[in-house]
Amino acid sequence: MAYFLRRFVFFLGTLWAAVTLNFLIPRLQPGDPAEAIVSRLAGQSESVDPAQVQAIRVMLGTPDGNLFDQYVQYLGAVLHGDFGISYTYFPYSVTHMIGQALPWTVILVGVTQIISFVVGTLLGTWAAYRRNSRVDSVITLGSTFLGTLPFFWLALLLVYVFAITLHWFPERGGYGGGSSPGWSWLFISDAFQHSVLPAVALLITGPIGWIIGMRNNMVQSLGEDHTRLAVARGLPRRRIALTYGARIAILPNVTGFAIALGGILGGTVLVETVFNYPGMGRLLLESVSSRDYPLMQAIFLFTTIGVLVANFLADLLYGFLDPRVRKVESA
Amino acid sequence: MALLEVDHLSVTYTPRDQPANRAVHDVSFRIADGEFVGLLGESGCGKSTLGNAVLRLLSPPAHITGGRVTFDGVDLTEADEERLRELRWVDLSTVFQSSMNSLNPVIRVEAQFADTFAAHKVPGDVTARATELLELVALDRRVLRAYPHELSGGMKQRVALALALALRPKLVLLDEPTTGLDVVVQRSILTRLAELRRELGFAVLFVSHDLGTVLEMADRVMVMYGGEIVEDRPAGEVLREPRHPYTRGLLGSYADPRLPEVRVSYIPGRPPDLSRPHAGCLFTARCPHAEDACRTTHPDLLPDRGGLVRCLVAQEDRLPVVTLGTAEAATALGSHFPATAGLHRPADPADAAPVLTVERVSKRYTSRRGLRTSSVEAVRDASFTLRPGTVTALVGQSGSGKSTLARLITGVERPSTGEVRFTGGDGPDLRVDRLRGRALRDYRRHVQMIFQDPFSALNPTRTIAYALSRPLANFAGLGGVAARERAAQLLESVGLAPAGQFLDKLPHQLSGGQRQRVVTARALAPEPRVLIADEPISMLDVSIRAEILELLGDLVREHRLAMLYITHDLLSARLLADEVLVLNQGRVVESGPTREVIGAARDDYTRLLLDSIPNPFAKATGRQASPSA
Amino acid sequence: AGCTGTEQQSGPGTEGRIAYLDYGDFGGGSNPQANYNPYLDASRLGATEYLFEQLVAYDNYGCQAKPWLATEWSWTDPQTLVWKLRDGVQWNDGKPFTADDVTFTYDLLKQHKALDVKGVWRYLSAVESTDPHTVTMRFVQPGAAAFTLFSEIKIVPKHVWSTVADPVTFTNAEKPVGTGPFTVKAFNPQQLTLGRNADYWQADKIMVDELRFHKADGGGQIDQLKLSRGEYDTNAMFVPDIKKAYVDRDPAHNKYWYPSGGSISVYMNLTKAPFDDTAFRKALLPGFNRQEIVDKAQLGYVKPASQTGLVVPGQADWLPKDLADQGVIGYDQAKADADLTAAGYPRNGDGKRVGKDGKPITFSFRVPGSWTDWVQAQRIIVSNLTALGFTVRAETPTPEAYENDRAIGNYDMVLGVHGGSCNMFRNFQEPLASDQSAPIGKKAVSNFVRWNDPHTDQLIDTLRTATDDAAQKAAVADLAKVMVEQVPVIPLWYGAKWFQYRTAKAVGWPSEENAYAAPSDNLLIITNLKPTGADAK
Amino acid sequence: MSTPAPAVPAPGTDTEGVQAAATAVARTTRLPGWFVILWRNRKCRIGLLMLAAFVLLAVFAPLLAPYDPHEDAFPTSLGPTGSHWLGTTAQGEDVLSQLVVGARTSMLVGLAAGVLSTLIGLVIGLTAGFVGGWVDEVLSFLINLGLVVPALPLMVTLAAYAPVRGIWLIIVVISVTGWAYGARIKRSQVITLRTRDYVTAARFAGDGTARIIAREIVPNMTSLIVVGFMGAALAAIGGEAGLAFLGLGDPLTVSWGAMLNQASLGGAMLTGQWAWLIAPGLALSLLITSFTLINFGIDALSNPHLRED
Ligand SMILES: Nc1ncnc2c1ncn2[C@@H]1O[C@H](COP(=O)(O)OP(=O)(O)OP(=O)(O)O)[C@@H](O)[C@H]1O
Ligand SMILES: Nc1ncnc2c1ncn2[C@@H]1O[C@H](COP(=O)(O)OP(=O)(O)OP(=O)(O)O)[C@@H](O)[C@H]1O
Ligand SMILES: [Mg+2]
Ligand SMILES: [Mg+2]
Repeated sequence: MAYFLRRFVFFLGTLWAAVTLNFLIPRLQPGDPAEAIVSRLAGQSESVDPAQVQAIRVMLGTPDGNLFDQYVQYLGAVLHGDFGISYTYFPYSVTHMIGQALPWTVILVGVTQIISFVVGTLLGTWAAYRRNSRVDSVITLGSTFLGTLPFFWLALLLVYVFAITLHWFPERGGYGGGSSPGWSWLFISDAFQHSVLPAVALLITGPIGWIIGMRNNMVQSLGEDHTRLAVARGLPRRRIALTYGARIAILPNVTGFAIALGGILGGTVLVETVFNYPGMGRLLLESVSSRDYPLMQAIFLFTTIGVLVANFLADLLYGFLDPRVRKVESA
Repeated sequence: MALLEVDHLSVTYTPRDQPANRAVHDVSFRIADGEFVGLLGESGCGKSTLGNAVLRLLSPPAHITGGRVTFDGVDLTEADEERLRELRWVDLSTVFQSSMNSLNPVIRVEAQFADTFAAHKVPGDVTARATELLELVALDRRVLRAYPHELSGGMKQRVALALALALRPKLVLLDEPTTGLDVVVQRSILTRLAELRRELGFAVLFVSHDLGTVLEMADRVMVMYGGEIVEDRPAGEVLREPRHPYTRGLLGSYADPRLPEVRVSYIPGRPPDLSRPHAGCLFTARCPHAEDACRTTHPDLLPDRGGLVRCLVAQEDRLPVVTLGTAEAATALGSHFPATAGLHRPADPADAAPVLTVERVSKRYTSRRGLRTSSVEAVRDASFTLRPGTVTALVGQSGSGKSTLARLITGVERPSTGEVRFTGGDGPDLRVDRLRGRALRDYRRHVQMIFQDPFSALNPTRTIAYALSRPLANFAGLGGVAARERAAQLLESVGLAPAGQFLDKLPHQLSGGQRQRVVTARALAPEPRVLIADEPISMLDVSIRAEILELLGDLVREHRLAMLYITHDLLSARLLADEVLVLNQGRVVESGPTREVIGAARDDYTRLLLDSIPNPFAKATGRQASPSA
Repeated sequence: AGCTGTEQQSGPGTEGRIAYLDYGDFGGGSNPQANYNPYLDASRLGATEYLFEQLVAYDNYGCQAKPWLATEWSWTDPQTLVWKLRDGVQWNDGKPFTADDVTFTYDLLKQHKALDVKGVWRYLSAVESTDPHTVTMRFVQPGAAAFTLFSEIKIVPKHVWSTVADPVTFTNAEKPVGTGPFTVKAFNPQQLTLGRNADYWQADKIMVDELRFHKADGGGQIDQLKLSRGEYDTNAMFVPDIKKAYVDRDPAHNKYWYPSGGSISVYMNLTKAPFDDTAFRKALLPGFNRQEIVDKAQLGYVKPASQTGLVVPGQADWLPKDLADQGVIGYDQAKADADLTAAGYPRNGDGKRVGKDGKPITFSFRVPGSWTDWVQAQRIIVSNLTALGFTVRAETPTPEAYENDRAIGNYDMVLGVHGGSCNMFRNFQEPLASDQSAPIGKKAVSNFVRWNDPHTDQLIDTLRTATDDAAQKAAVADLAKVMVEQVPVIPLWYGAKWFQYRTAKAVGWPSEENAYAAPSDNLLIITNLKPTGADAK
Repeated sequence: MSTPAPAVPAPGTDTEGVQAAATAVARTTRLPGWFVILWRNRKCRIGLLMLAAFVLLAVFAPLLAPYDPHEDAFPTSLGPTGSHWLGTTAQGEDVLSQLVVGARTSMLVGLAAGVLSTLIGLVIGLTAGFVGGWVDEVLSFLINLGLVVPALPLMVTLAAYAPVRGIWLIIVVISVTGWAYGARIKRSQVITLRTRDYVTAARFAGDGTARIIAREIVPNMTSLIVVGFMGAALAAIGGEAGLAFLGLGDPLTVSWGAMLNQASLGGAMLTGQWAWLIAPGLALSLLITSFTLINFGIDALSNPHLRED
């Protein structure tokens, strides 16, 4: 129990530090929100009307007090789950905006992450098991080649071919302009169609890391004595590959996966930007570029908590999966 | 038709950077249904390689370069993977020499049994069957729930053994299955094995350095030397009249530790370098009976007095006759070899001041699974001292806490209670149980350890030269060529010659015994004050054992080394140790001068240990082993 | 996009009108939320342009005020303006539009500073209605200079907004009530659909049944593709190589018009040597290859800027009389070289130009790194300056850092935008008035070069107070002279207002030939559109 | 009792011939052992050659590029022609020259940032995992913080405040924001390695923690490290492009990432300049593919069993 308590305190400490950084970093950036909004509105070739900046400052309510007072206020607000009003989407609240974006990201990125991980791990396993065979080459090289194609470039090509030229899929957005978000069948199928291309882009580039990681680890574990004995024991090839090679090789990947899953709360900026997907990544990019402190802070907080919790779980899971690291304490 | 037929089998290692090595050369033998065949031979002579070849488990750069293996009518050298898979374990199972590492570290023991049953579609309750199998090797059923790393070395070996018997195969290939086991367990297991064999009728190919056991258990014994079989005859015959000079040398290295006077000899010289072509008999260089013809003519394995032998002199009947089976056998045999290990003792070491004091030390392991914790008391309230110039043997059952004690003394782990004090340093006394960082490092300048499992004690990615150079660089300040030379010397001294051949090898290119000697050489490199040797000779043949024991003995006497010698082998304890500690379930149950403890054991457990020592000579001569002299 | 299921056929709409037109982005950020509060500039949706109307609709190209909700207006004195409101205008909920709505609107801005984004209450002192069709505005100072600001305030219905608890956070999301030509028909963050308001006061001029706005993508590439495939009837975005990428795809229908916006100028830090020397700045003038910048960095879409600070040819009649080439200065490196030497900045033995102190002149030149066309221009400018013997460090900070440094005067040379609007007072006040400046280290409002000249201030003041045209023209001409002779900034080229349109469904878009409005004058344009082919009849 | 080695031949007497043959090829050719091991694998060899080609391209870029990459005097938006093999950009620059010169930046960013972040991750992850105790707690705290610190605004902030902008800043920014993930993975791996007997043995041999980590643990993690490096390099090269996209890059340097960005901003797809669009993407992919090919040989480095086939 003491162990868990310690981990928990540790977890809280990290959370606090992260929350503090989330407060500080945005404020260390040069530029102030009102100016950012106005210059975004004005565009590049127009001059900015100071009156407008003034009005927007009044609208957003200039933060009162020095940095420290603001910090105390911020901590208090965070504790109450009150994230304030978004600057960019004034007067909509941050919670409202995140509530709208989160499901899209979690579903799109979550699902593709899981698929990438599963597919990547399986392919990596297969490649390692058939090390140096044609299968290995095809999997490893093929996935690298595809997986390292620059993402926005790949995404654009996909859009160009499948959406613009072939019209198989809509070219962008999370759903069609004509449909109204809700739990109707029409909407869901529409949303599904819209998610195909971003998902494909994510799935092309996603598995490579898992494949290579898995393959390398597993080649290692297949070389060990216990695998040899497993062969001697006449275990089926598949069984050896899975319980002996993969079971051990997957361990480092598990941590990675947990972190990746934790990270999806922050969305994937590139995918969402290219595909205009209404998720967290695009919201994040927007909030950063327009100095939308409240929105930025809240997204960071979500991401932070996501990653920390995932990390925490990964730790626990790791101990479960790898009996060798279970702490043996002297009493 | 015999169960296993091996015809003219040759195996060559062709590593990229080293010359090819004919590890097994033109080996032919047969094993009949239910036969128990022992395979003896010098460390590194190709026993494991032969075993792997039979199992078709060789991995590059080893290749079968000739010959055939036929099992139960199936040509294994030709069979495809699927055919092999069906045969494996159902008909042909094995315990690897590195059996301590051959269990999957991330799944429970029970699952490894389940795996095996499932792979061959054996129906029934896994737990029940596994429990039964574990009982066979004297293990508690709790082991089923454990992960391999939670077991002691011997326990892991027993699990491996139980696993090998799980499907009641027709042939079991045991490659030193009992190196980590104490005599009691070893004996009970082997007895059980023999019973089972009688019941079920499986055949065994038993590779071991434990001459006593092999000779006692085996129907037939094959002796390998330099990749060849040099002698092959019924066990009784071997005992009565070994025909090959090498076999004689081996037998001369063995003695019954319970006898009042124990003397052993060893075969001087080094095994042939198989990467070079040899004319004549491979043993010539070391043979006391060598003649001119031996140097030029390669002898064949020919029938000779009820067996087979590969010796020109023997075949022409010019070998001196010795009568075996008496207590003087060793002396008689050994007389043919110049070196004998008598191991004289200095007057009385007991009055030297201790360098290391262990006082009321206990160690409890607590492992956590989820929220549950379980604990094992590995060492309980142990106290003893180590003195310069003295060897203290630590004997005891497998799992009794010997390695744990070694780890406590060397500061690898901290005791739960009690103190370990080092008084041999230049400064004030050290509380070993409180050392950390730099101080611990300084402490280890004086205290070294030979690890029990040579397969995990060497970094697979580092050459032997590197492993040896580290202590030399750190403690002796040697670098570059000087370090390499010293490393070569160390290797030579533990019988690895020519050293140059080993220096650039990686651990996996060595045989088990070779690794063990590398580990020993590494521990000797810093010239420590205290040496903790955890089963340093378990994988060596008796001859090299004797040689290494002598080396260790000399070190202890000449350099006033204090040594804790952990072993299952009472013969070596008898030869080397001044004092004996007997550990049972973490508790020191008996201690005292070697002769007293072995000669007149007071503790029941100690007596049990002594009773379990095999005495093949007694069997050969019809005499019963006497527990006391 | 054939998947939305709600698409109508693109056949003709009712009564010979166009069924719908596809427009570009509608604002509100990447994930727009329903927000039809016309004063929340930062987050409102583009629809508000068509929902609400103002007293006057400005033609921002020709700088003409067109009567809209007001039919006429007159200054009774420089501080009083009287509006006559249009008769027969209705809110789209059927209620009549009256002077009360107008006074309510202006008072709303007075009460809520946050809504007064144009800052009209800097000038106003009171807005009163004398009868349902007359509104009188009183000013604290002569108000003519602010006409463009207060005449274009969107008027909201009193009967709705007076019940709103907090107009600052009011999103007006449910059935927004306005007088405009369209009403909100459907909205989701991807698409905003407006439907024609049948009861609109000039409904006969609205020949489109529906406007569909489509959310733009982040990078713009997909929109460019869609545009080039004719999927937009109009859009306003940057398109590289527009001729090849757009016009050539369908030369009969695909058109573009890029009228000039503000001037993009070299801002020098006038508090530092040698930039504080007028002779130096003047000598620099022919040293910039404006045409190359226009051709290379701006893809030929824009024109070289006049040194006067005015946008030519659009504002040509404000120019001083005796000016060659409308103040556009050609590239003449030799002249610049000679002038600089004459001004006391000769080259040294290494060919480096030296300052008055005899040391080589080195300075930095910054543009925001992410504005790629500016970076291109920077390259040309730096090479021009290097050719003159200066040592110039090209720096590309982030836009925020650049803006910050520029505001506090922490720079040597940067690029900046000014002018271009119909409000001549603002065009000159912002970059040049001393009240827009600040000491180095403090944020200047908009006079980043720190031009501090009483004569300029006086001219700007004249501009602010003068209600008659001639006085205004005279002041502007004088200011243009200041620009040419004292060179506070060096305009290089005009920013472009992007505007693409397609004549497959609708005609009547503003264009070079028919420049009745700027591309952003939505109300003027929508009332001018006709179905293609209708002309022929 | 005699000395135990009467018949032992001294090293270098009659075993001379064996010795010479036994010494590794590496020793006689004076190439580092790891290189020989890598070189032996055919795929790895191809990868090494590819990488070498890229490196040479980068090193000799100024000599190989037909034109100055910023020379914009050519007709704009050309397709591939005889004098411009890959056409020209919308600004009239030669695409091939940009590709060649861009190799420099991209390789530098990829390799340097990859190495730097791998190194930071390695040092911190290994120390945390190996040393354990409070050191682990502190470092884990740092790692977790590194994982959750919002990279995007941190990049913006770092880039905005940096006194000098340029390629090294990008490298530093990418490394500083990208090390934590690798550290986390390495930490958990090292925890399983640190209890191996050979690690304890190295302690007995008197080796210090740093050396044990570097010489005993790291070789056994080579594949993990290499994968981490590949990921980091890939992320760095992509990150450089991404930074350019966000306006945080250095627009004055030519890189593949910047080219990609410009190609898509410059409407390469729109005007049908496929060469401009595809070349940098392909080059990038090939560079990383060369890493993967090398990876085939890396297996053998960390697992000696695999060196023989
Ligand atoms: N890390 C550990 N966690 C839990 N239990 C352990 C651990 N290490 C050892 N033990 C337990 O402690 C006991 C003593 O183990 P130890 O390795 O000291 O035995 P040993 O005397 O060396 O046996 P052997 O001769 O078989 O090597 C065993 O029961 C073992 O299961
Ligand atoms: N991978 C390898 N590459 C090169 N040589 C090897 C390799 N593996 C083993 N050898 C050599 O082959 C010879 C036979 O080894 P093997 O393991 O069969 O010996 P062994 O008889 O089992 O010895 P021990 O009793 O010590 O286990 C040894 O000299 C060893 O050095
Ligand atoms: Mg062996
Ligand atoms: Mg042990």
